[in-house]
Amino acid sequence: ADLVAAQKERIAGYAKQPMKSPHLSFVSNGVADFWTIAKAGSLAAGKDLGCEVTVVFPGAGLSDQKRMLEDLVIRGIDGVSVSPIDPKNQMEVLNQVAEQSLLITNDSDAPGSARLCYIGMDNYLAGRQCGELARKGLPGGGEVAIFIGRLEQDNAKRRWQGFVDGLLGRSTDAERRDDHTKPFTEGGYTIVGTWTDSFDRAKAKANIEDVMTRHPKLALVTGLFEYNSVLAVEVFRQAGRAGQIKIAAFDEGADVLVGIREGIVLGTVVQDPYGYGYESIKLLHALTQGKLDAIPKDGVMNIPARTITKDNVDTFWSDLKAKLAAGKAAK
Amino acid sequence: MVRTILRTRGIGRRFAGVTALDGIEADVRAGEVLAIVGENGAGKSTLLKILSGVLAPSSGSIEEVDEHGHAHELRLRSVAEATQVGIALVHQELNLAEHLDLAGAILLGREHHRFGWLDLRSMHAEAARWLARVGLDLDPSTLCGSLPIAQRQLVEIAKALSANARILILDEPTSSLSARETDRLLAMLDELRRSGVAIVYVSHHLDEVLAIADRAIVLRDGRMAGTLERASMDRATIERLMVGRDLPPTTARPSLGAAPDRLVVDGVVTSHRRRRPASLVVKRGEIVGLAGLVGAGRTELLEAIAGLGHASGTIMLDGRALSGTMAQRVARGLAIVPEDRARHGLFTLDPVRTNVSMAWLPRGAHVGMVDHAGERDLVDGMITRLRLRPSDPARRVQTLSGGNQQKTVLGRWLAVEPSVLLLDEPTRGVDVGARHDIHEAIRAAATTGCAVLFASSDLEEVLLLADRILVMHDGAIAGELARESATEVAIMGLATGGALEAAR
Amino acid sequence: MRKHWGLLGIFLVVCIVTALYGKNFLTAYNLMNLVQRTALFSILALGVGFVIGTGGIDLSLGSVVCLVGIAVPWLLIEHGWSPWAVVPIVLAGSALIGLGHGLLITRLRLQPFLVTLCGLLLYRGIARWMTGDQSQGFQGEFAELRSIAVGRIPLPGLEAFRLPATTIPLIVLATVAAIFLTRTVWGRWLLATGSNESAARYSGIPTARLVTGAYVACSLLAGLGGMLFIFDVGSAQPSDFGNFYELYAIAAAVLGGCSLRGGSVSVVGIVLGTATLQVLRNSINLLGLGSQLEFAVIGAVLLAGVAADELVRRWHAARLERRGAG
Amino acid sequence: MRKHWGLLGIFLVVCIVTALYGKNFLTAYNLMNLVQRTALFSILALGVGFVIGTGGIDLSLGSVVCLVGIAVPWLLIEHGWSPWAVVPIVLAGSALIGLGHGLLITRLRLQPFLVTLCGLLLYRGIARWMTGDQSQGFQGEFAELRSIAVGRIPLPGLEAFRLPATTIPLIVLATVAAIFLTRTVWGRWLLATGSNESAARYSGIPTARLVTGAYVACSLLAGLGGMLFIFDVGSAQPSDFGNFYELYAIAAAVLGGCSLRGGSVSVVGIVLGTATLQVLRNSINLLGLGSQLEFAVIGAVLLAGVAADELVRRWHAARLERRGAG
Ligand SMILES: Nc1ncnc2c1ncn2[C@@H]1O[C@H](COP(=O)(O)OP(=O)(O)OP(=O)(O)O)[C@@H](O)[C@H]1O
Ligand SMILES: Nc1ncnc2c1ncn2[C@@H]1O[C@H](COP(=O)(O)OP(=O)(O)OP(=O)(O)O)[C@@H](O)[C@H]1O
Ligand SMILES: [Mg+2]
Ligand SMILES: [Mg+2]
Repeated sequence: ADLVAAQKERIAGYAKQPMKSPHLSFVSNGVADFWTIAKAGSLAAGKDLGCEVTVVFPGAGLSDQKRMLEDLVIRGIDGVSVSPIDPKNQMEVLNQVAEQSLLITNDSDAPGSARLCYIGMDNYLAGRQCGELARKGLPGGGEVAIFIGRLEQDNAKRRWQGFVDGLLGRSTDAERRDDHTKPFTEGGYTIVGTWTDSFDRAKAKANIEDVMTRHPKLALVTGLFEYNSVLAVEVFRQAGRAGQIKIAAFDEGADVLVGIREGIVLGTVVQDPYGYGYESIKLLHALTQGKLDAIPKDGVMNIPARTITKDNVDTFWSDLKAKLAAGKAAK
Repeated sequence: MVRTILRTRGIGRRFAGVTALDGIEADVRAGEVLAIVGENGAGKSTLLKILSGVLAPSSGSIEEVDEHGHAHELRLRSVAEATQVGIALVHQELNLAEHLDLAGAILLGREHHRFGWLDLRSMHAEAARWLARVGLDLDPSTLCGSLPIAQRQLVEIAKALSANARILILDEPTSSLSARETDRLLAMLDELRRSGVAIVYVSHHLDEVLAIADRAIVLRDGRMAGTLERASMDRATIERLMVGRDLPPTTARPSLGAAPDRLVVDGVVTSHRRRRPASLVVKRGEIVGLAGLVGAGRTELLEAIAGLGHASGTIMLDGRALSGTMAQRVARGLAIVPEDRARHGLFTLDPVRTNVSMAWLPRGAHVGMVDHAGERDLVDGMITRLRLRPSDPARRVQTLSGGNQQKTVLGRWLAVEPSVLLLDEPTRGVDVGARHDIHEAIRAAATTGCAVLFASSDLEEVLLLADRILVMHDGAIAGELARESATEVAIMGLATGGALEAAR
Repeated sequence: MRKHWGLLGIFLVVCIVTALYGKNFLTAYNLMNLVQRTALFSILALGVGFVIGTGGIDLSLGSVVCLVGIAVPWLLIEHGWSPWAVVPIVLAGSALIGLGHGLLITRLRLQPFLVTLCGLLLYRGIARWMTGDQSQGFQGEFAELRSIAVGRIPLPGLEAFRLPATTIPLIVLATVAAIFLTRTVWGRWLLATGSNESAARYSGIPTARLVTGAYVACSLLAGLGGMLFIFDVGSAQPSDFGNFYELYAIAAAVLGGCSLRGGSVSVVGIVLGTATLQVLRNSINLLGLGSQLEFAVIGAVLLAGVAADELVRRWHAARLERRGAG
Repeated sequence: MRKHWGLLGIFLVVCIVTALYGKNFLTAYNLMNLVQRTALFSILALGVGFVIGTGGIDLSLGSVVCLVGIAVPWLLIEHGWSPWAVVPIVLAGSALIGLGHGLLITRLRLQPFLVTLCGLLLYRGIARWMTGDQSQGFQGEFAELRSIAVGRIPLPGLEAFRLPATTIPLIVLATVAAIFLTRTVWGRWLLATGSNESAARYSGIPTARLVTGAYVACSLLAGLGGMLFIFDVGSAQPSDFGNFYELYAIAAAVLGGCSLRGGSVSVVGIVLGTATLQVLRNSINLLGLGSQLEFAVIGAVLLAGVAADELVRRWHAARLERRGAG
């Protein structure tokens, strides 16, 4: 709490003497296309607002993120927007950042830390959207398999739970916890299991293939990380079962969008990584100019997820391409 | 017939800090055996390596002389080039690729092939011929790694012979061969000489040199000490040129009388299939020699006593059973100088100091800490005692000459004052003077009560050193000879199984 | 073959257990998948087999897979190059990488571990930098080209089981490698170099050239493997594509009886080792053990397998000896 | 020391370049971080140094770090055990792991690479299975216990720079290791075993016990390191905590002049090698090169460094030989 106050005090100071060209940073929780789009957003904002932006992607988990945050502080960074991998256990390093600089979170929140604001969506709700998409595509129930890069991080867990609740048509309760290690049946739907792959694509592909082998009656799969969905499309195409097994996708992988167009993917739930990046930098910049009221009242800037289906896929895609091109130009 | 085909002009070779060779002038003639003799570290191996393209000279040059007597310089940049000119070398230190079979090893680099495609059948046939030639009755598809050292030495010789070289260079080819194999080799060399091959021969066994050499070059400290023609060659002259000192007389052996038994070996059967139980006794202060032909089982017996490899039967030391691992037996005062110093003896990348003090360390240690001052004294003492050269304890063993490496291994065990000393070919590759020194050291150890059991293929050494001689044949002890009654003929008779056959 | 009994035993046990207790192990689809994965990984393992044969090691293989796997769609899709240019260029590039390793190791006499560890870092770094960490994929195009890897060849007499196309390069490469190693002079020399370098050099064998050649072959096969992998998977992320593949490849080779001290390589062993690893991973999914257990199970089974193999071998040797004695 | 000139050169060049062109390299905070990271990784590298000294290798170190790093908060927080029980149990467990490796390697004569590769899979698998892939952390508790790793010791005379507490175990361990290796009988025998195992056996050295001891030491230090790492980082995910640490540790040791063929280990070299790697990673961030380039830069600098080192060494040797001539 004192740290939040201290930051606000600093911001008040900036109100008198705005920083000329603040050095701001955007820190992801890993390396993925998702983050590259966010990077494009951050850099675009940097260009629009005339400030220096450093984007870093920790490639090796928690300790890597910690090291990169420490090094940013050493470089004398003025504001940081971070997607903490394991917020409950990262309080110290986050507060250390807040001590020296301005701290906000994106994509995954760190409640209880000294962050000034959270920019992102609720992963539980986004998961629900995906689950509901699946429920609609598979009204009669059936066997469902879930693929996800890994389950340790908070946003993945929430997304997973949201999907399950959405699929099973349960009430909204982000605190519910099912056991992901065991298959279970509810209301005609059987969740045959959840498979992780630690980002090894050949393994992720093999997982989908093996699950098809083990569960011949599989009716629907979901890939809760971008490449999981992409690979599901790939595998079903190769096995000649595209369209027979339904896919409820997450994120905007190119093959997924193609699949939606062709009608072999029910739809996909997309976040707005570009928005995360852009809004992060915009907010941090405003703060360095002393505009304390740029922070929403409850400290959460919600950038909701959207469901993309055959109806809106074309407009979405052309918009995405434009944003990516802008990001490239900003580089 | 006899004409010079290769000549060295003032060849010299320096290594970081040492001059190994200086101003060597040698003629190699077709149809002649040129012997190179000298003490350990005199530079013999270095010279041979230069002649065969392994090393480049630091100064001087090699000339090839054609039929018309025209000389032109020969620059050998690799062994491959030397092979092309018709030069083959048998290395002093054995060097076979363990994963290859005998055919592959013998014909390595000279495989029979058509466009790279191996003709295995003809390779095996040829390898079998060469193996028969050197008296090895082995299947060409045997793996090299499984052979004992003497057989590997014969394989190396077969490999060099099979090159059909114009110039055949042999660096101590007989150092681990027994008399029979040596005789066969000498006969073979004689045959080659007759067919016009030039042979360069290095050996510390002067009788071999006297038997076969047409000329001899004596090296001392890397320089030419003299060249002897056959007519002027005799043992005393060579020794004088080589050593530059007269050897002191050997100490007389005290009579043992009723000394108690120290080492008792009862019905030991080694893991090898053909072996039969062996029993023997060595008394306190006694030196017992084990004689036999290559493969008679001496090495296996010694290793069984040391606890290396599986064996059944009982072994007693001072009345108490000796068992367990080698480390446990060493703690009870056992020591073994292995036959294959490169594989089992030396830490080649380490300095002489650590090599010599290795087994002594726990003795000099206080609460596990090495006594560095004590170590220095010990090593310096051992270097002087064994006349190790160069006398630099920091020298890496790899850069020592073969004989000096042997002294290093020996020094390691003399340093611990063992109660049982097992030696397998203790003076392999050691020069006459040093051999005398080593024998004296062994005698000295025996005088303090140590029981010495040594295996040697050198009959002269067995007769010189042993108080009692056991002869092994085909895995069993074929007979025993007292020092007084032992002769070379008697030993050979037992070693070849004569006595056993006569008994049948 | 005799020395692979142990490994074959592990392989069969895993297969039988999975067939009995798992679901649908023996379906055509699963077998096709298994053959495909084995073929892909075997190509990598064969490459590293050559290097291990010379007594070296190549840790950079996974990164070469990554670099190539990224470069192929990057050049084809992002830069619109023709496949006729991309495939040869990419393969030539991998060969060049191997040449670099070989020269550093033979001329500068650097430790293979160090050189290829730097390679591991460097090539992945290049792939990430080149693409700005953007994942690369074919976006549904180049289906024809990709059929080199994803194609299935109908077999006469078999209906459901069609042979994965990657088996063809594997069979060709394995045969060539086996013939090379056992039947040609250079194969002989390569193994001799690995077994005792100085003996080989003293026999006039161009050891430096052979060692360099082994690294070139290894990187080239890694490049080929990377290309087939990306054809198979369809898209890749520079930061994790091919991660740990070097360990899988080396493990397969070592399981297959190659000694890391050099001098002995068995092509059959390498393929069998790879197959064992792949079947193990597959069986964990089919037995429904859950992906958390995957690592633990593979580790435990391998360890138990090699230990059992060694014990059987000893018992056998002891029996032989006793028989000889009697 | 003489043989570390090359490495020291790389280290200094990287430091100087970063100090000149990077931001705030020479601030107390940054130096404290660097010392902390170097201390943590050096402990791992020291352990693997022993194993490398015997001519073996330990690939399981990263997984032991993971298992211990996960087990400590798991037992403390999830199971509410007392730290007085957890710390000894966890350390004893790591030592047992090492004992297992050692026995499999010396008694069953399995290849170290294979045994520890299985370990790499197995221990990580166990950590993942034990926690159900759930990340583990201290959740702000046990601050006192954690100060073993995160504490900073004020130094007289220095204001801003306080010594990270992990330097204390490092200094103790490095001193003990250095004394052990150069001054004690056991250390000498360990290195002798590494340089020629059978010669060591023929010299009456209990080689099996020494090799086993080296693996125990390595796993024990990995366990200690894992504990300090988790104290430092605060939380860990079973699927990636300690990933690749074995490569970092081995790379540091090899950079520091340990030969993978065994027989030579330098404690100073190991610490210096680790420091170089850490400074390199730090400097990439301080120079603002971006995380994509991290791998590429480390790889390239290391390669250039070792190559330059080798060239200097050669030139020196050539000069010596020439001087020997004069
Ligand atoms: N690589 C090397 N580096 C340094 N010194 C060396 C090297 N090789 C040989 N020497 C030295 O050169 C000298 C001659 O050695 P060489 O091996 O030629 O002796 P040798 O006459 O063959 O002796 P031996 O009869 O013991 O085999 C020795 O002093 C030896 O230490
Ligand atoms: N004819 C043979 N065929 C195959 N192996 C043999 C033969 N002769 C001996 N051996 C091998 O030789 C070993 C026994 O020889 P050992 O080395 O003990 O004998 P040695 O008397 O010391 O002779 P050497 O002079 O060869 O050392 C056994 O391991 C055996 O395998
Ligand atoms: Mg010599
Ligand atoms: Mg013998």
